[in-house]
Amino acid sequence: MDILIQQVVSGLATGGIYGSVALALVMIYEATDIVNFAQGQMAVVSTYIAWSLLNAGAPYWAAFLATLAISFVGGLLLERIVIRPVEGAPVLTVVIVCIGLLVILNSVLGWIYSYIQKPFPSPFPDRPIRIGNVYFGAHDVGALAITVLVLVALYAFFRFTTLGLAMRAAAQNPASSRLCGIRVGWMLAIGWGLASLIGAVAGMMVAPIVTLDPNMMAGILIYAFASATLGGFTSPGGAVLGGLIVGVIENLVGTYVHFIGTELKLTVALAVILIVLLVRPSGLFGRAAVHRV
Amino acid sequence: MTPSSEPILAVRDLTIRFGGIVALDSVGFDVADGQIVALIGPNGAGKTTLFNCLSRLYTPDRGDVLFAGRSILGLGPHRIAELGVGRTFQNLALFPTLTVLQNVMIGLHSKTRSDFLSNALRLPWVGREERAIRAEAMELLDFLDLETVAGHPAAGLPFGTLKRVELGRALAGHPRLLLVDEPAGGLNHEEVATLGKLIKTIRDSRRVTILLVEHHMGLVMPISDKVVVLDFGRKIAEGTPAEVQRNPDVIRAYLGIDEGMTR
Amino acid sequence: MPSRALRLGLVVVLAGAMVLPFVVTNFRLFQCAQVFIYAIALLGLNILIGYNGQFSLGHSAFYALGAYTTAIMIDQWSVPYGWTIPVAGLLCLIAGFLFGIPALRLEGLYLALATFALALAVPQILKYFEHWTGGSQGIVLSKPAAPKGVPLNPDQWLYFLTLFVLLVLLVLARNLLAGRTGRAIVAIRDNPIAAQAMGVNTALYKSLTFGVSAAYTGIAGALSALVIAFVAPDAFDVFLSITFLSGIVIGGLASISGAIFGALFIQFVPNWAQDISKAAPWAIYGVFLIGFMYVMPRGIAGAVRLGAARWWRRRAEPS
Amino acid sequence: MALLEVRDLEAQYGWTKVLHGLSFAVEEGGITTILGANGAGKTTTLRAVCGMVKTRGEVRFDGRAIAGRATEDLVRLGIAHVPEGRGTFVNLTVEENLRLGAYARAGRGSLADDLQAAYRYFPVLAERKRQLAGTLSGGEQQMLAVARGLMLRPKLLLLDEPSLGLAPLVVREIFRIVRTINQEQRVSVLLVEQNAAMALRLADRAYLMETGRMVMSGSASELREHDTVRRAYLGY
Amino acid sequence: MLKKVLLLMLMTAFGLGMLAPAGAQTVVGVTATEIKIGNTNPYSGPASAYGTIGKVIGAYFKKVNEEGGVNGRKINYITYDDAYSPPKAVEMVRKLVEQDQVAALFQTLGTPTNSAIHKYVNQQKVPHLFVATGATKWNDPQHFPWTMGWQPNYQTEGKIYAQYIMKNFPDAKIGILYQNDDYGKDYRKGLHDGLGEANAKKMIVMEQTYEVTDPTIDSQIVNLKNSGANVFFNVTIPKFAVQAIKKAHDLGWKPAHFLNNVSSSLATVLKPAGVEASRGLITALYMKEITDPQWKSDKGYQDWVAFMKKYYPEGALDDQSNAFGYTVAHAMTQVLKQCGNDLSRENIMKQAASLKNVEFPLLLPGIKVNTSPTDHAPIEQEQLAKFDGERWATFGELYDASKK
Repeated sequence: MDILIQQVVSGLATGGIYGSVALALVMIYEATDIVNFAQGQMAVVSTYIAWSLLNAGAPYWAAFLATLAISFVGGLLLERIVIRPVEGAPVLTVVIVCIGLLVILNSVLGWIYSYIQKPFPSPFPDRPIRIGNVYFGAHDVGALAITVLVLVALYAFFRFTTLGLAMRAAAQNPASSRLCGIRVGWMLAIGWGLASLIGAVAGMMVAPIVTLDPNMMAGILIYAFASATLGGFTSPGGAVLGGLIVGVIENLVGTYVHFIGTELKLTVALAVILIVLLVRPSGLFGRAAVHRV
Repeated sequence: MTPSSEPILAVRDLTIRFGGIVALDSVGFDVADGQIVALIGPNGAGKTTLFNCLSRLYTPDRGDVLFAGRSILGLGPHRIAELGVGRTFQNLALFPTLTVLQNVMIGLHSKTRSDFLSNALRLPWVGREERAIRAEAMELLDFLDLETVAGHPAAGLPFGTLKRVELGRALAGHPRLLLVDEPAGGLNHEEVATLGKLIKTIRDSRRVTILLVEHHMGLVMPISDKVVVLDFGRKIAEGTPAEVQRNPDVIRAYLGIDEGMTR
Repeated sequence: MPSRALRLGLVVVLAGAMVLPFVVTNFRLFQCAQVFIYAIALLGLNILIGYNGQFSLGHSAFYALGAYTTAIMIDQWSVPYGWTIPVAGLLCLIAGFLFGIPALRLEGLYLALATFALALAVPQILKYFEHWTGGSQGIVLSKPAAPKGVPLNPDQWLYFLTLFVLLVLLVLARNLLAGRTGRAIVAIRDNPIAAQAMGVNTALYKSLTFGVSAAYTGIAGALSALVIAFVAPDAFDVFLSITFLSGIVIGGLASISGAIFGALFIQFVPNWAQDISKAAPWAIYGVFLIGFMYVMPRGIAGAVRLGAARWWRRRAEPS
Repeated sequence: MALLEVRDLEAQYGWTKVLHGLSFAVEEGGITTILGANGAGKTTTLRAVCGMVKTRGEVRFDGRAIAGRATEDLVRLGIAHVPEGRGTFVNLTVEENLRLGAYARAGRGSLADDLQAAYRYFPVLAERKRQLAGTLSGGEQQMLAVARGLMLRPKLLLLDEPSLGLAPLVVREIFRIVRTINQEQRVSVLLVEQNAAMALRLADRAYLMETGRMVMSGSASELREHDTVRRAYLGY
Repeated sequence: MLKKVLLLMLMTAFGLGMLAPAGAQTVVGVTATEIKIGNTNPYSGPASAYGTIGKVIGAYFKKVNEEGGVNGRKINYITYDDAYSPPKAVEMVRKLVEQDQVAALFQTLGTPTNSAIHKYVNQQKVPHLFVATGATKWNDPQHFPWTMGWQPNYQTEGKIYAQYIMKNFPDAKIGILYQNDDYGKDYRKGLHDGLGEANAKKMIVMEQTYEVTDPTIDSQIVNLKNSGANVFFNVTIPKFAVQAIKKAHDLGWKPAHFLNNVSSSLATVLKPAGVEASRGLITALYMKEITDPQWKSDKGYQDWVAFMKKYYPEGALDDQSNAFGYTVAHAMTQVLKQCGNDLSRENIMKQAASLKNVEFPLLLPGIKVNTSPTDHAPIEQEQLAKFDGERWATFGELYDASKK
C-alpha cells in the first residue's frame, strides 16, 4: 500500500511538471491557434536567464520576477519579429518557423552556456516532507502549488478581463476581431508573451528537479504534448489534470504491469492517450469543434 | 408529368434530438416522383437538419426515410449519392482549391469506378473513363452557363455563381432526387426568376425529383407542386402553394401578416 | 503552363541523371541516392498531408518499419534484397491502413499528436523486440552489389536502383492524383462532408491514403536500409518525422515536385549549415528553415509555380 | 452633410479588378442602400470602405480621409461593419460576443447600459446570453451580429445582406429593428441587400451597382419607380 | 516517346559504366607538409552535448601544429557533424574517406554511429582509431582489424563492480537502474557476467530501466527502494544520476551505491545532487576527475587548464569531455609520432596497435595505455574510488581487464 501511495505521489510530482509545460502549450494554442514546438526551448531560455541572474547574485524571488518580465517581453518580441512575417501563411509554414526557432534557440544556448548541466536552486526547502512511510518532495509540492496558482490566474484573466476576451476572439476569428477593433497582431504577440511567461515558470520549477541544460525540455515537452492532448488542447485545466494523470498512469503501469515494466512505460502511456482520444476525439476536457453544414 | 403511385421519397415519423432540443419532431411527408416539393419554415425550424438526415450526415433517433421504397437509414452517407440522391448546401460546401470543372467532376464520383490501383497504373479503361467524366462535366457547365469559369478555382467566385456550381456538381451524379438548400441566396429578382426556370428545366429534361429549401417565396411559390412547412421541428402545414399561403398557422409563424408574397 | 517546355526540361533532367553516375564520385552518388530515398518518403508524406489534409508526425515509424522489414528479412532469412522492398511497401501499406482507421476519428492537431506518439513509441518497441531487431545495437547489413553482368559498382547500382524506384513511384503518384481517386483525396481535404455527399467513401479513402502514404515511406525506409547498410532504433526517432515534415513544407505542400525540392533541402542544407558554423550548426539550419519560409511561404514548388505563372503572364501580354 | 463619401474607388482581389472607380455617399442620419446583381461588387465595396481589401481612390468619413487605414482604426472612428456571413465568434457566448462589440470604445459610456439596450432591441439574445453563439439559429446569429455592431455606438453601421438565409418574418423583424435604431440612436446605415423590395422601403437613398460601377442613384422612391429596377429587382 | 528516350539513356549509362575508373592508392591523405585526420561528432541534434569533444580535439591539434606539428607535418583535422544519426554518420565518413581522402578516422563518436560505419571503414581499410564509445565490439581485431576502441568498455567496468560486490557484500541484494540502450545494457551485462549466473540470479532483486527521454526517474527509485535492495548499481547519465542520488537520499534509502564512471563528475553530478546525499558513492575511474579538488595542483591538470584557456576558451572547465578529448588527442599525436615518415594507413594502424605502457597527463596515476595487434582496447585499467564528501578517494588495487 505504501508503495502504491508513494508511486502515486511521485507520479503527481512528475505529472505536475508535465502539466505546467502543457499549460504553456495550451495557452499559446488558445491565444494564437498554433502549436508552438519551440515552447519548451523558450522555457529553457527563460530558465537560463534566471540562472544567469541568480549567478550574478540576485535573490531568488527577485530573479524569478525579473525572469517573468523578461520572458513576457521576449515572447512578445519573438512574435513580432519572427512569427509576424508568416502571419496568414498556412499553419504548417508557421509550424516550420517554430521548429526553426527551436533549433536556433537550442543551438545558441549550447554555444553560450555549453551543454553541461547546471544545478538550479529551488525556492522551497530541501528536506522532504514525510507522512507515515510516504515522502513528499517539498519542491514537488511547491511546484504543483505554483502551477495551480498560474492556472487560476490564467482562468481569471481569460474569463473576466476584456483583454483576455479579446485574445480569445483574435485567435478564433481574426477577421471578425478586426471588425471589433481588436489589434489582432498584438493579441497574438501578447499571447506569445504570456505563454513565454508561463513557460518561464514551468522551466524554473522543472530545472531544480532535472537540472538545467539546453535539452532540458526535450523529453518533458513530449509528455506535455501527451498531457495536453489527453486533457484536451482547448482546456487549460484539462492540460494540468492531463499531466497529473499521465504522470500517475505511467508510474503505476511501470510498477505493476510486469511484462511491460519500465521499458515500455512511455509506449503504454501513449497507448492510453490514444485510446482516450478514440473515445473522446477532443481529449477529456476539450471542446469539440463546432461543425455546421 | 404523372407522378407514379409510389413516392420516391417517404419521410416517416422522423425525430432527432440534440442535447435537450428536439430538432425534428415526428415529421412525415411524401415526395412523388417528378415533383418539385418545397420545404419552408423559420430559421431553426429543422429544414437543414432534415436534409442532413436525408443525406445520412445525421442519424435520426426515431422514424424512417424510404427512398424508392427502401429504407436508407442503414446506409453510410457516401452510399446515398450512389442510390441517386444529390444535394447542395446552404452555406456552400465546394472544394475551394479545385477548379469549377474539377468540382463538377467530383460530382461524377458515385457514377464511376476507377480506384487507387487502377488510377495509379492508369489502365487503359481508366483513361477512357476519365475522358468521359470530363466530357460530361463540361456539358453540365455548358448547360449551367458556367463554361467561362471552368478553369477558375472555386474560391473567389461570387456567391450566386458558386450556388450554380454546386447545382452542377449535384447534377453530375445523375440523381433521381435532388436536395437543394437555399439556391436563391444572393440573387436579385431577375436572377431568381431565371433560377426558377432552370429548376423546372432540370426537373423536366433530366427527370429529377426536387426537394427545395428556400425562403424566397418568389422562387418557391411559382414552381412548387407541393409545399411542406416546418416550425420548431414540427410539420405545421402541407399542401399546394396556394393552400399553404392561406394557412393561418403558416402566416403567423413564417410569412407574417402582410405581403406574404414579396419574400 | 506549356507542357512542351516542361517535358523538354524533364528529359534534360533525366538525361543528366543517367549520365551523372559516370562523372561524379561514389560519395556524391551515395548522397544522390539519399536524396532519392528522402524524395520517396516526402512524396508519401505529401500525399497524406498535402493532398489529403491528414497530419502525420509519425512517418518515421513507417520509415523504420520499412527499414527493419528489409534488414530482418536479409539478416535472419537471407531473402534476396530485391524482394524485401515490395514486402516492406506492402507491410507498411497494411500498417498504415490499420493505423488510418482509428485515425479517422481524429482531426488536425489531435491526429498530429497521435501520430507523434507513434513516432515516439517506435524506437522503444524496436528495442523491446531485441531478438528480431538486434535491440539498440541494430542490424548491420552488406551493401548490395550490382547483379552479375552489370558493370556497375555498388554505389552506382544503388543510385540507379533508388532512382528507378523513385521514378516509378513518382509516375504512380502522379497518375493516382490526376484521376478520380486523386480528386476524391483532395476533395476530402477541402470539404469532407461535401465529399461524402458526392459519394466518396471518406473513411475508406482516408485509411487507404494513409496506407499508400505509409507504403511510400516504408519503401523509402527499405531502400535506406540497403544504402546505409545499417539499421538502429536511434536512426528513426521523432526528429526524422520532423525532418520529413520540414521537407514537405519547404518543398511545397500538395505538389509532386515539392518532394524532390524538399529532399534536396533536408539532405544538403544541414551540410551547408555546418560548413558555415561548426559552433552552432543547428542555429544556421534554423535560420535557413525560417528564411525559406519567409521568402517562400508556400514552399519551393509554390514559389516556382508562382514565378512561372508570372513569367508567362508577362510574356503573354507584353506591355 | 455626407458622413461617408467615396470617390473613384478601385479594388482588386489578386489579379481581378472588382471595383472600377466607384463613387457614392452616405448622408448623416440616413439609410442608404446599394443594390446590384450577384457578383456586382457590393460586398467588396463594404470591405473596401473598412480597409479589408487593398484599394485606390478617396474615402472620407466624417470629413477625414480614411482610405488605406487599418480596419481596427476605422472601427475606433465609429464604423461598425456587420459582415456577410455574420462573423460571430461561435465559440464565445452571446454576451461575450456583445462585449467584444464594445471593445474599441472601451471607456466611453457604460457597458452595462449598452448591453441592456441591445437586449431591449433583441429580447431573444437576452434569453440566450450564456449560450455559445454557435448554437444559435441563423436568425438569432444575424441579430447578434447587428447587436454586436451596435455595441460600438457607431456613427455608421454597414450591413451586408442581413436577410441572407433568413425567413421572411425574421427579415422583417431585423429591418424593423434597424429602422428603430436608425431613428432612436441617429446611426447612419449603409445597407447592401438582395431583397430590393425591403431595402428600398427601408432606405431613403439608393444606388444601383453593376460590375463594379454605380450606374444609377437617387432617392429610394425614385429607384422604386424606375423601370429597370422594377423589372430586375422588384419583379413588377 | 518518353519511354524510348529513357531506354536509350539507360543503355548509354551502362555503356559508360564499362569505362568507370578502378584502382586505389595506399598512401592517402598525406603530403610533405600535412596529414589529414577525419572525425565526426554530434554538433547538432539531441546528443550535441558531446560535440565539445570534437572541438577540444581540434583545439589540441591546433596547439600541436603551432608547436611545429608532427615530424614536420601539420595535422589537418577535418571534423563533420553527424547529428548522432547513423545515416548522417555514414554520409560524413564517406565524405571524409572518399572526398577529403583522410589518412585516418579518429574519435568518431557514438555507438550507433560507429556501428553504421564499422564495416565500411574496414572494407576501405581506413584506420578507425580510438572510437568514442564504451561498447565492447571495437576490440575485435580479428574481424575488424582497422577499428580500435579507447576507453575501458562498460562491460569491464560492470565486472569490476561485480567483483567488489561479491567480495564485500556476500549477502547483497542488488537493484539496478540502467538506461534502456546499448550503453545501459553493456553495464548490466558486465555486472551479470561478473557475478556469474548463480550469483546474479540470487543477488539481483530488481532491474529498472529508463528512457533517455524520460523527464524523471522517481518511480524507478521508489521501486528499487521498495525491492529491499541494499546495493544500488546506478547506470545513468549525469542528468539522471543527479536525480537518482537525490531521490534515494530523499526517500531515506541508504544502499551501497555504485555509480557508473560516466557520471562521476563532482561539479555536474555529485555537488548538484548534494554532498550529503553523495557521500559514500563508489565508482571506477581511469581519468582524473577534473572538478575533483585533489588535482588542483596536479601538473597534468594545470597544463590542461592552460591549454583550455589558450586554445579553447569557450570550452567549459567543468566538463570532463574536454579532458577526455584532450587526452585522446594526445594519444593520436603519439601514434602519428611513432609513425615517423611512413604515414601509410597500414603503418598508422600498426603504430596504433603498438602502444606500450604509454601514460597521458590526465589519466589516473598508474593507468597505462597498451595495445597490440591482438588487443585493440587501449585503456583496460580502472580503479575504484569512494566519494568522501570532498573528493574521489581511490582505494584498492588497479584493476586490469586484460589480465583476466
